[in-house]
Amino acid sequence: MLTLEDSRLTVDDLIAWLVRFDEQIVEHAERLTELDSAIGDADHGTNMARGTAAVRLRLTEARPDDAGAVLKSCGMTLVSTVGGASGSLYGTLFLEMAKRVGAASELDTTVFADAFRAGVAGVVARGRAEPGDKTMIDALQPTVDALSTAAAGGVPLTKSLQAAAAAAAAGRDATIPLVARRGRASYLGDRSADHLDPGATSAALLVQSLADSHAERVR
Amino acid sequence: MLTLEDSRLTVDDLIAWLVRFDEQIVEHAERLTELDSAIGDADHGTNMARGTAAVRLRLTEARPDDAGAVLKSCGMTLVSTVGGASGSLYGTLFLEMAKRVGAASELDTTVFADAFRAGVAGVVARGRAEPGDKTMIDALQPTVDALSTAAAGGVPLTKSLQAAAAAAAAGRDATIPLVARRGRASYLGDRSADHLDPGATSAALLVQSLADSHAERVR
Amino acid sequence: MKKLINSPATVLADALNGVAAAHHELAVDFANRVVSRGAAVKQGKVALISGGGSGHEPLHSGFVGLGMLDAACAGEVFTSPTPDQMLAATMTVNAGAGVLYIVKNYTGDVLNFEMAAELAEADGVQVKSVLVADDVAVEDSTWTAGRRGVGTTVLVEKIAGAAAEEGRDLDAVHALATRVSENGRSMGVALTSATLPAVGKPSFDLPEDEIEMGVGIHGEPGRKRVPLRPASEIAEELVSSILSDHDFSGAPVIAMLSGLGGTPLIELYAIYGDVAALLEQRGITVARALVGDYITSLDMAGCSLTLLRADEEMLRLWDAPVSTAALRWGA
Amino acid sequence: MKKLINSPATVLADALNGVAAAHHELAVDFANRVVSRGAAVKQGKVALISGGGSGHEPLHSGFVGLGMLDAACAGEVFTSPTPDQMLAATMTVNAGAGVLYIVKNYTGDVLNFEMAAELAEADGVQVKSVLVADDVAVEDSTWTAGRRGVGTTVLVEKIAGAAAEEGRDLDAVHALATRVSENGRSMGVALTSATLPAVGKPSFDLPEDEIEMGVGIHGEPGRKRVPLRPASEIAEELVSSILSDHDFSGAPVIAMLSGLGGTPLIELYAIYGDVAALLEQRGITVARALVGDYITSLDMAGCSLTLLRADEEMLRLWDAPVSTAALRWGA
Ligand SMILES: Nc1ncnc2c1ncn2[C@@H]1O[C@H](COP(=O)(O)OP(=O)(O)O)[C@@H](O)[C@H]1O
Ligand SMILES: Nc1ncnc2c1ncn2[C@@H]1O[C@H](COP(=O)(O)OP(=O)(O)O)[C@@H](O)[C@H]1O
Ligand SMILES: [Mg+2]
Ligand SMILES: [Mg+2]
Ligand SMILES: [Mg+2]
Ligand SMILES: [Mg+2]
Repeated sequence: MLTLEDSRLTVDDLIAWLVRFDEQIVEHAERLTELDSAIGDADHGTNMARGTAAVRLRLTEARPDDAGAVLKSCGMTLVSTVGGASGSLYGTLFLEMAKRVGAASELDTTVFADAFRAGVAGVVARGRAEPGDKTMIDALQPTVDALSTAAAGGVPLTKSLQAAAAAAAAGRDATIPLVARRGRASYLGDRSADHLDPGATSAALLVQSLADSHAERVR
Repeated sequence: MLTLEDSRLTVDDLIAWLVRFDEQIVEHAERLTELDSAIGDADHGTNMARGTAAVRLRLTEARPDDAGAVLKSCGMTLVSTVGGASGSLYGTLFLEMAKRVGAASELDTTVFADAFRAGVAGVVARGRAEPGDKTMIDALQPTVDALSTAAAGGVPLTKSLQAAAAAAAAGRDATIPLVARRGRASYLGDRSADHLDPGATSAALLVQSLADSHAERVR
Repeated sequence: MKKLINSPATVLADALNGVAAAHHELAVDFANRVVSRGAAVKQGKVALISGGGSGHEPLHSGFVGLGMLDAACAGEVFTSPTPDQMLAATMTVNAGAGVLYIVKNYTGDVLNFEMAAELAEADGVQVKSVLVADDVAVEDSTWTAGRRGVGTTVLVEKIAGAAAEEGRDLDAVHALATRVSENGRSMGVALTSATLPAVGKPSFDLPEDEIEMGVGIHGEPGRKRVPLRPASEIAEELVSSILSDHDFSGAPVIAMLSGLGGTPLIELYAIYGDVAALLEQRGITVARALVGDYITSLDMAGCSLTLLRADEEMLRLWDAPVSTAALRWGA
Repeated sequence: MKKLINSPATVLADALNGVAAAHHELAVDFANRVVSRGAAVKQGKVALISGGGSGHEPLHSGFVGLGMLDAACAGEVFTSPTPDQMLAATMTVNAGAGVLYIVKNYTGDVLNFEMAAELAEADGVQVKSVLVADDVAVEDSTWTAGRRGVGTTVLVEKIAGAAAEEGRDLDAVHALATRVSENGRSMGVALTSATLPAVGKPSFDLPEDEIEMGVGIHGEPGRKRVPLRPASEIAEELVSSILSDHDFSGAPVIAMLSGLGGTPLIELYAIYGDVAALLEQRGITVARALVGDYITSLDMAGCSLTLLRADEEMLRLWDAPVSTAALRWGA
């Protein structure tokens, strides 16, 4: 394996991220569905696995030329294969990121942090969820904040991503006591408390996949 | 309790018989339905219980004046309340007996044996079953034969009826190895073997009820 | 046992209540458990009556109305109705042109309709009966009660009903009904047992990984118990059992894939896709198809396939207007 | 898990195959999982599109045809379809007069239809959406996703479909659809859980002696879990929950009692009898009634009740001809 410079995400880094994300989703699909069966409709793992497999296939069949193209391909594929709430939301995350990075071929920490912020803003605009509503936002917003802090502090990319993954995981765990106010879990009212949110769980996997795949590639 | 003459069946004897039959059916309804669920459609106990309850109610509400009227009321009631194969067949048994005894107020062993033979002939004519087809006929035909033999031999009624009940029970048990050729059990082909026939079982109860109720009344 | 009923003893009365409440165009005789058309009888029209045990809904009350039955007699669950019910129905709908009884071949139904016919004829009503005995899962033999009557009943009711509506006489309607009956074949498969309200537990045990091929609509055991398998293989078994029993080649076929009561429509369509493909492979033309719950077995999961070797006349009558609770078109 | 399917992965494709095979009058776009009318679009007619997760059949594909939907998009089981599917449907049935999306209020459906509308409008097609959010089991609040959309959807599709067929413009059809949506209320009860093909076991555990009042059509838990009880008491709970949520007095009401997929018709009629009696007691006039499987939840046992406070116009449009796989009259 090449040792890459630990300051930017290349097209191959982004592809490696999404391949790793697919592996993680496959590994945790049953668990995600179980979480969704407790407070939703028992399909989150199946939905995500269908989507990430398609993303992986698409990206490995024809390697896009720039970072924006990777993210756009991912976003479009998620929108058209996942369905449900998570399909349009994860799709929006990537499509908004793609818009932000345009035809860049590499993304440094600042640009990536900025793009991720734009992506999450897109998810909020579409889904109208706020932090604390017990959704994927509860894992995504802390990620945005951690990435920004790291970028501002000049932290190396690997460390930034690890901090982001830790923030996402903490955000995910913090959904447990929450009462859902968006998505299907909100129908449960108070009974949605004491459960991990499935979307926050898959979002934490998304960020962890990036931290791990990048750490491996620069090792 | 009166001690009655042990040579004839009065209107009250016939009513006592049918009341006893109802008691026996209620007691064994679950078992009859279980037998029917093995080789039929799990309703024989329910069917018979609905019918005998109606017969009992009708006979106790307004006591018929003669033997024929008791038997006719019973037959009509069974036909209109039991349904299924057993409703028309048990109905026919009683309606044909009623035709034979007409307005008699008492039946001696010979007349009763003769009436019962006519009843069973009616059942055969309607259902087209032969002995050995694994139906109620397998309990009813031995009853006819036992009653005729007893009547020819001048056996007292109580004893005649006991012999008849024993013959019915033996006929019932003999259905176990048979392969059904009539009724719903015939759809099973060879798999109908090794089961007691529900209709033969209820028919044996019918004869036993008469033997028992009569024995009690003359005791 | 979990059912939307008030009690096992009242389930039939409760259901008839619901039928009356939902379908004001029908007349429900609660005492006799007869559902008939609410409209006045059309003098001179042959009247069609069917009936049987309850638990097979929409059969038969769901098929009462213009272009189909004139009356349906509802027996207790899985128990043939009684001759009085049939006689009451006969007297209600007889319009002077005679009455056709459509009888599924079960001993109870046959005997009770026979007694009813005797009573009706004694009262001066001309009665003919057509027997439906189309279940290929059962060996046919004159030494037994013969085959069970299942799905073809629906097709007989529709086609003979249209013929009666056209004004044909009793002999003609009876001849046509017989022709439909003789050219229809069915076979069913159960994934689970039905539970009778009065019994409270499943009529038979079917392990989680086995199915019953050739099951009857009263939970009568089928031809054989086999391991659970994909829809395409079940379809293959249903189709080949039916095709090896009767010649369906070179004629338009009417196909009905009916659920047994506990199986949802998505599954019925899933297996119908396989059935249709198999029929096409064997050169058989499905001219008309019905997919849904038409002849059921309480809450049993599974389905039955019925094929009718039709002809142009049957197709035309099939397409004729019908307006019943469960089958409705052109009217 | 016992189902008549080939595999969890193919159940939707298999079912669409079956729909195409059974209904030659429909066009099935397998790639996009869109079912549309086979007939050419009628220029100038407002097009109606609905869609949602599969597993609720006949909703929505069973309601495509004259007088009702122009197209239905089928998502994976219990999963909203995607914007591409909706866009493909839009391009197929747009006849120049605009398109109405009929959307059940679930986040996934709402978001995906929203994206589709944006894409369609970017392509120059005028789109309006009507949201159905009629499930009284869920607290209504602007702070949450609001109520689930259930049975009223069928009524919106029928009534708005008839209005579109009459040639009304998009604004008028949208206004009417909104009026229907706002005046419909539903509530369901589950006796058993559904089993998703991809999961293979029931979504929730429901003991043999308990039922879930106010359940959703995706196995979402309901308002409360209560002991199993007679149909009349369940009916009482459904009726009073709905009546206490909206005023149904003094207007003709359309009632729909739908099975959830695993409950047979005899039970639906049994409980409908109680529902009708309760409504009558409270002075409410049921002008039209539907009893059967119209909006289901895979193999779940149970039912849902939908009441629509209608008016003369809605009744007239309700009675207008409709010719779809699952609802057919007058045509
Ligand atoms: N409005 C929303 N904003 C952000 N995330 C949401 C919203 N609604 C739902 N989600 C997320 O989507 C997840 C569910 O996704 P999934 O099960 O795939 O879709 P569906 O709920 O349509 O079945 C939830 O756990 C939650 O994290
Ligand atoms: N053709 C027949 N002749 C005589 N008895 C018959 C005939 N067919 C069925 N039976 C009897 O009827 C019994 C079944 O009765 P029942 O269960 O009440 O009716 P069904 O079979 O219609 O459900 C059988 O066990 C058998 O003894
Ligand atoms: Mg979900
Ligand atoms: Mg029986
Ligand atoms: Mg029976
Ligand atoms: Mg979903």
